Amino acid sequence: MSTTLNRVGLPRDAYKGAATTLCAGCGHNSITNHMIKALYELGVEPHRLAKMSGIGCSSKTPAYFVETAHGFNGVHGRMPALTTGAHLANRQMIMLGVSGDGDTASIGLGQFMHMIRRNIDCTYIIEDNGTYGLTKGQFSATADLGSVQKKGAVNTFQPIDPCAVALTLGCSFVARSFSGDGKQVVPLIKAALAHRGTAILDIISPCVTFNDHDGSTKSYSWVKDHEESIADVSFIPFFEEVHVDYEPGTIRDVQLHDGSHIVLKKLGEDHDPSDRRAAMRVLEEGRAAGHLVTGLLYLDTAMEDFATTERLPERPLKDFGEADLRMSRDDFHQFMSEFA
Amino acid sequence: MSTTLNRVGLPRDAYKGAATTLCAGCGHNSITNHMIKALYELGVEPHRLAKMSGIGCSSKTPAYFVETAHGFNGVHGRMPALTTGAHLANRQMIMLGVSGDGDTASIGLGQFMHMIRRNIDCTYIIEDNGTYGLTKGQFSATADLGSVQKKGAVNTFQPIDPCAVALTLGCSFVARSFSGDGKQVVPLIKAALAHRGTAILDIISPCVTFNDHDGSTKSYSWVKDHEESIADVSFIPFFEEVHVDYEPGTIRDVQLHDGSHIVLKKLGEDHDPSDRRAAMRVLEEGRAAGHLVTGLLYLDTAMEDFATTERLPERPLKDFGEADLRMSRDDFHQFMSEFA
Amino acid sequence: MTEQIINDLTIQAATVNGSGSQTANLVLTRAIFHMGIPVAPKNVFPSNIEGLPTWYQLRVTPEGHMARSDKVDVLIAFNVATWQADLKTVRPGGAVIHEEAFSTNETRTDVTYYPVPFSKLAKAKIQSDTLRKQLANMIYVGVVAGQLGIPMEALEHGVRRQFLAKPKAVQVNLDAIKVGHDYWQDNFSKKDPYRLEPMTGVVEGKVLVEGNQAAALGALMGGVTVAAWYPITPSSSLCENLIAYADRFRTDSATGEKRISVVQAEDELAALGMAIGAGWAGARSMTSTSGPGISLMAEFAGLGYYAEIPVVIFDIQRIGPSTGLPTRTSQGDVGFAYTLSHGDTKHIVLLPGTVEECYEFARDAFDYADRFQTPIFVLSDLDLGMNLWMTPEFKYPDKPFDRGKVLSKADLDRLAGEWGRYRDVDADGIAYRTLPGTDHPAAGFFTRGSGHDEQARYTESAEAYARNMERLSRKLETARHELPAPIVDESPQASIGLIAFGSTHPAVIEARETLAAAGKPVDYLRLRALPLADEVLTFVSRHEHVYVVEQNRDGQVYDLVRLALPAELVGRVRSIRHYNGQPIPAVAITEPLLQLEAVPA
Amino acid sequence: MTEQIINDLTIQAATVNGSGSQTANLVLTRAIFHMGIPVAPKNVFPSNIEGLPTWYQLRVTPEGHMARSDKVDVLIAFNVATWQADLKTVRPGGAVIHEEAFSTNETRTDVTYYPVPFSKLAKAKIQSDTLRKQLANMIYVGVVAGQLGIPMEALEHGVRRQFLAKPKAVQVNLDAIKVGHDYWQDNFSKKDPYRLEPMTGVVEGKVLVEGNQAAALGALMGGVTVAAWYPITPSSSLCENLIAYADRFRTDSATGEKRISVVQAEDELAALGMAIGAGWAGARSMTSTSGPGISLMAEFAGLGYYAEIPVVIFDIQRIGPSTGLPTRTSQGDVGFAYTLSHGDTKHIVLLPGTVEECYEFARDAFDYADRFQTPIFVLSDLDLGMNLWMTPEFKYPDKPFDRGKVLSKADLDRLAGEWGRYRDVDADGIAYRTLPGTDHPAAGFFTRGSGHDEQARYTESAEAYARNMERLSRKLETARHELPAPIVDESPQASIGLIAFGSTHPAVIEARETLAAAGKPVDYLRLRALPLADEVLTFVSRHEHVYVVEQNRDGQVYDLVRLALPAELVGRVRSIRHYNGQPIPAVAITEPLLQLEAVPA
Ligand SMILES: Cc1ncc(C[n+]2csc(CCOP(=O)(O)OP(=O)(O)O)c2C)c(N)n1
Ligand SMILES: Cc1ncc(C[n+]2csc(CCOP(=O)(O)OP(=O)(O)O)c2C)c(N)n1
Ligand code: SF4
Ligand code: SF4
Ligand SMILES: [Mg+2]
Ligand SMILES: [Mg+2]
Repeated sequence: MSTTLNRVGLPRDAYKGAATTLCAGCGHNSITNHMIKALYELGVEPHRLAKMSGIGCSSKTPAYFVETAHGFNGVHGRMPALTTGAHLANRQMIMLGVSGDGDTASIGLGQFMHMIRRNIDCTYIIEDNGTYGLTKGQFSATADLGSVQKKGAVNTFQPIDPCAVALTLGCSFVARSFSGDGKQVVPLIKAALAHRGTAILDIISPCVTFNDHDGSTKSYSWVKDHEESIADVSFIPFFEEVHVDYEPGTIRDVQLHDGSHIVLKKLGEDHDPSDRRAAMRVLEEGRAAGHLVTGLLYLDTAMEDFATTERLPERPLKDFGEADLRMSRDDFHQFMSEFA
Repeated sequence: MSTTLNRVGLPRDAYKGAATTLCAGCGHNSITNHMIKALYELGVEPHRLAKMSGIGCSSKTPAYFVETAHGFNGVHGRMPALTTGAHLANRQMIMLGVSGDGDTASIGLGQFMHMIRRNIDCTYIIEDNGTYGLTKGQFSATADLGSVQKKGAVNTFQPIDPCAVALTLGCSFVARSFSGDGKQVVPLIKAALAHRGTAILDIISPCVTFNDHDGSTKSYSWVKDHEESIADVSFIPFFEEVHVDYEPGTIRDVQLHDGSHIVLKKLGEDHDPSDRRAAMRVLEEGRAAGHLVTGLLYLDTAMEDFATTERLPERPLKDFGEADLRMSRDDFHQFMSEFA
Repeated sequence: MTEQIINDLTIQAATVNGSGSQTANLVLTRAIFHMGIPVAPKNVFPSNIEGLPTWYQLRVTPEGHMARSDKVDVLIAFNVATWQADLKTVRPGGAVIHEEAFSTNETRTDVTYYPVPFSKLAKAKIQSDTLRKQLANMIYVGVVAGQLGIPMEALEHGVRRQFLAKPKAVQVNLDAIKVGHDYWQDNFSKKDPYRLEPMTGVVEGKVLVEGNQAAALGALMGGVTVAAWYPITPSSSLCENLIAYADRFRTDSATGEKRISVVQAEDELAALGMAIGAGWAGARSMTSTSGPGISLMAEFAGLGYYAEIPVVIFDIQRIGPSTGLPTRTSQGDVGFAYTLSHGDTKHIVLLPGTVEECYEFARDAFDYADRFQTPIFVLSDLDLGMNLWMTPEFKYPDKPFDRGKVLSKADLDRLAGEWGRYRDVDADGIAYRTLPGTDHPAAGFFTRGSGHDEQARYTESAEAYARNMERLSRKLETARHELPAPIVDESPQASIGLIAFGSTHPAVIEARETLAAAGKPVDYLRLRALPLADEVLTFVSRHEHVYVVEQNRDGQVYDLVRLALPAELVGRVRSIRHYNGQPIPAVAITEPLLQLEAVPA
Repeated sequence: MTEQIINDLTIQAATVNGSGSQTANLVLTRAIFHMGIPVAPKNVFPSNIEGLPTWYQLRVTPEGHMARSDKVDVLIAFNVATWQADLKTVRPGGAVIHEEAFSTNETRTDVTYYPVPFSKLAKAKIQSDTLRKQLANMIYVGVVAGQLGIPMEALEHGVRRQFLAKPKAVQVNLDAIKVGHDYWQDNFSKKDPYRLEPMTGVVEGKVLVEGNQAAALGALMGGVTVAAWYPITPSSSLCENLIAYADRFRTDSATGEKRISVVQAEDELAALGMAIGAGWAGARSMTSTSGPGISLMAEFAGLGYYAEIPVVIFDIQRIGPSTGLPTRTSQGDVGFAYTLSHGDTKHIVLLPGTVEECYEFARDAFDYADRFQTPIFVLSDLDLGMNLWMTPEFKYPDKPFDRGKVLSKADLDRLAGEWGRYRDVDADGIAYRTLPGTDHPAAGFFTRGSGHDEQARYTESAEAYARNMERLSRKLETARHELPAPIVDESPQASIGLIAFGSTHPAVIEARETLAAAGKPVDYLRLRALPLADEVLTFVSRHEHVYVVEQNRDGQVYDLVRLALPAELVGRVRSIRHYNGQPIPAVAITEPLLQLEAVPA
């Protein structure tokens, strides 16, 4: 057990949660660990964290990290609405939503997209295994065309790619990764949390029990063989100073609202994360080539988030009292008299 | 009143419906007329037509054409589910769905997308006015960023473009038009009806009462000034033979399942409707340039529709009786005995 | 000519919607109100934007009756499509102001006709082409003014009041009214008995307010800071008014900051979800909808109940089932809202019966939500919500917010870990909660719609599950005693009682007068909340027969009343139902009641 | 050693889910059933895939009692996490087969312990590393077989039957069983009173079927051609079985064509929407779900009722509210489903009480849907749906489909325009419909969830609206007399009656035996449908006290029964409720009943 304390004076264990009840080897468990690492290293204060989720094995995971934080395991596919409301009630909370591919791309598709459209300031993590784990292995809408179910059934539909959909909507932060690739997932989680606006992070997270067999395109082996990272991501939080020791031209450095930096190191051909259409092209090409493109696909640091556009005060709305919320007695009588 | 009979021996008036109760000048009324023209000229048999809709001014229009056909005005945003079920019950019906932008892009977004994903054989027309007409003029999700409401409110959200979303999903037929452009709408309606699979036709249809003012990007004047048609569309039904009298290179001819042809005449730069990514690019460029791109954006005649993939018989499922649907007495006893 | 009938008549304007007639009707209403005469307008409009028949019933009575009247004294016939049918509704001896062009031959001879060439007049006398259609309606205002004797001064007030926002419109409208008034003077002599005369002593200090305006104001004063909604008739105007009021009273003039967030959601599921998320995070939150939206909110309503989240849900009822008649009124959602969601879900329901209660209950609903940590349903309806009602000015709140059992950092220090989110320490079923953001290591807990124990830990234990469900019942029982009590009005000698609620109230008041006059005095208990209070039992026990009057087909509250009674009292209760989408008139109570009383029990 | 207890005992296997124990339990079940002994298994599993506690209760009785027993005779303790708690559940004198490693000191001394080194044995005796975890469970099957005297031949049958699909698995499993059996022989001498002995005359001709299998088969035989569903426990297996059965019995071997379409929808709203669309177009259609899905279907259910669309909705109830306990049983949706949707909506609800009725009602539901042109709810539950039940083989249907009042082209010719979609020509509330695709100019009409007249034209007429609503009530009244009647079992002398429904049935059967033996015979009325039949009234009128027994907190059917009774009978009815998620045992009826009988009325 590591006892080094982070910037808010907490050990790594302070970010642990209840023991997982998921299957041994479930990708979701790795993501839980990446989450713990990211939150610990960022030094997020537990009482400022709100863990939101829908229903599914994936949606259970908020119980498995930062036990002392508030969490809300809502109803199936409706995490975005709950998160939106909670955020509006208290802008000071760091909203961290966890969902599954069924939760997001089937029943929750509408809420997922409308949250993006509003650019609600939150992190939205999809633990994407192409199947309905908790209901025992039916195909989800992210399952690839031709992907084979454990019992042999073949998926005959085009997948709904959450990242492609998010890009089409002009989502301000779109990334994809793989639960087995902590080196990439952890900085992306940090970046998503630091970003102000809706950050979509679609993490392929194999279901060892129902979707980790040959013929599945969401199995560990398939993903390992087909992952194509578009760039090495590293994250430098605002409380550490940047020291870029790369030769010029090999990296891109993007600054976020809170002063943190995302540093992208070129791998193969260069991808400009501020170019939405390039991001769409990269996804389309990957899909055509049968690759799983991972990394930070798109980032727009300029787009205003909903609360800012709506001119909400920094002070949480929940904290205002009668004095701030009720008009004066005189205004009231004046107002009533106007109905005469 | 025209009395020339179409190929099924009906006059144009046989395709009329009840008198409209929509506002004088409503774009939806023009679309109703385009619908009547298309159905009459195609010679659709009224008893084979199923008119489906959700709720809204737009969704009322199925009552205003082909009065003798069956129609179903369902609940808000759920036309796709009703249409899917009706189609599965009877593949022989021609499914014509009419919806609004609120009906489709807000409450109905999930069903809209999942219907496309299944490639249900139907025509899906969005009478898109960027507002909730029937509830008196609130912004809908297709309203453009910065578009101004009648009472002055400004829309602060990115629009959800039904065509862009459909393309992202790999929809097999995607087109956009303008209610005032009958020359383009009528052949597109015919093509959509002839196409086997989900045909999305987003028709900008100004709401004269709530969204036809300056500052609106869904007003008659704005659309007239900004429409950019990507190609002249004409439709040659299977029962007329093709005679192409254009000089080579200026046109594209696409054949549909039923032997009909879509003939596209180049306008400005050439667009290949079988190139999905090109279609996305055209939309993106139009959006960036502030144009309204209209025409047949994308068409995939090869993609199997749901009923075909599912191996459903051509004979309507509704017509099967006990003899076809119940296993034999022997099979039944054999089957029961297996539970011993 | 028969003797005069003064200040006691019902005017019905039959026009075409989207033609501007609503403005004319409101001017007429405000003018008469300005004369000191009580007014009770009912707007019967179609589910459509332009071109369909619409009726505006303006009832005036010296007593200030506010129920819909079942007969028309003065008809303003402006719509040829409904002309013949409208004519039938006029009572014998009534007056009919109609477009000259409408034929009156072989129609009724027992009414007085005042044919007016409205369209001709409009063409001839109104210059502006763009405004002609609108102003044509003002002409009939002038004619009625002449016929009933409404002074110019009152009409001027009416127009000014109506065009507060755009004063330059005042003159053209007055001119149009003058056209009608002159036409009356020049062409007609009074042949009907109806007159309006200025009154004093009744409307002083009163205002005209719509229930949805009242509820919006109540929510504002109740401290709502997050409202999520999806447009639907007849509830839209509630949140639209809230937005308008918030722009004026919740916006920091210096910084432009808003102390409220009103979100137009993508649908009703999302609307309630957002409100619940906000309530969970500690804001006072609400949503507003009507029937179809209530159905779509069923799943989230169950989460709110079981996870114990404060939230306020307004249901401005219209008549169902399904889409039904979106612009017609009903009390048809009561039973469904009361148990909204699968499993053993039960909710607190408030039943405002006046616009003043729309204001007060909307305001107090947020206290109830916080105190009982559960969704609060406020059931209004189209009649209450979208019509103008004469009411005393509302009272400025005299109490601070009641945020209920919320533990602060200091409380948690004091308790030193001795806290469980779902422990019933006060034996009232209400446990203590902490809000997200509370800076204390013990503050955090996990909220879920699945099984949980007193410490908010996940459990599938049969005992823990049953314990929790029993506490939830206890909580509702606690609430039952603290919700707005029924209002009982009894006269010593009455052996018959009426139980009603919501917008049925004015019809009951009027029915009681009629019945008393007919020698059948009836007592009255007006329900104001569910679950039912004990007063219901004692009220029934004091009467031989009790009639439950409601505006739905299935006698939803009649059932709830019977279930709340001991067996020996059940037999005393009878049901009176009105369900055609029109606000219930007094006769819909008096007639069935007298019939049922006629049959021996 | 006390006298022997033969074929009357309850075995409880406490294991970890996802470890393969379910297979072992089923082998044990089939082996005992093969001995001719009635079995009643109840699987109590967590809402989780792997690693949490799960219990399998296998009750055997000579009479074939199928209710859950409240005590354990033989405990198989395989899960250290629940070991201490499990031990408490064993009745004095019971037997405990447990992993040797579990400590037994300072625990109960009134039971017989048989410690077995399961893990050691598995390591030593099972070669295959991949299968070891699985097969370890088979070892306890062998031990129990030794302890209770289950013959090898029966075990072999059990294994073969269980592995029909993969015969090569048979031997390894038998070997594992042998390991356990040998261990018993070599190490223990019988110290407990329990024995199993072959029987004849009870289970002959009986099979073991899950309610969801029965319902899937019923739907198939009922002619369903369109099914849309969204996965949810405990209903998923209904449609999954339907898919499997359809692959076998609805697929044209020559062409590969399917005479059914089963669609996995994106959610429950879409699932019911698809089913309604299909029902409208003339197919026999269905959906299947559980509580949360029912909530989400509320809006479409109202459309189905008001637009009069035939469709069948299965609700395999789990315990709510909200997500509740997804793997625990309940009868908590009855009241909500009965009036599902806003406005005055009311539905027909079928209440199967046995797996045989799951088959029959599922099959006949499609006839009711077509005949009454309305949604039919079939309310099963987790206990009925997901547990194996001993049942006589189902009967092959003896009736053709009843498609109800559908007009063909020929009919329309005959009627020569004299047809209105919503005209009540037969005065039974049921109008005639045409199906899309009918080749006749008069066939088409417009279906809508908004106001319509007899000719299916849009209208906002108050009278037309009320007329239509009254016809819909009439239709339900017609149905009330044609739905499955209650089954009444009366003995001349009994003054007490029980009313129950659904999976409460076996507990009632057993409770009645106990009570009769205790000199308190009780009569029994088993409800099978809503709205309630008149038999309820006559049954209550024949008894002094009638107890309504149900598995929900709020006494939902107790309320419906009281509302159906004339006032003078209401006082006779009392309520017994069980709501902890476990299937109701007989004692949950006998104890409260005897208590309530003790108190003077
Ligand atoms: C309204 C509703 N419908 C269905 C369910 C059943 N259900 C629980 S989890 C789940 C799907 C979960 O899939 P996903 O979101 O991909 O999560 P995973 O288990 O794969 O991580 C479903 C359908 C539910 N809980 N609520
Ligand atoms: C569940 C539900 N919510 C809300 C409504 C109210 N409503 C009726 S039409 C409509 C929006 C219509 O907008 P659109 O689809 O764009 O159609 P338009 O009137 O603009 O043609 C709404 C919100 C409803 N009928 N049902
Ligand atoms: S079922 Fe699949 S998704 Fe669920 S916990 Fe197990 S491995 Fe993970
Ligand atoms: S309100 Fe708008 S959309 Fe509706 S009918 Fe009128 S113009 Fe058309
Ligand atoms: Mg998944
Ligand atoms: Mg619109």
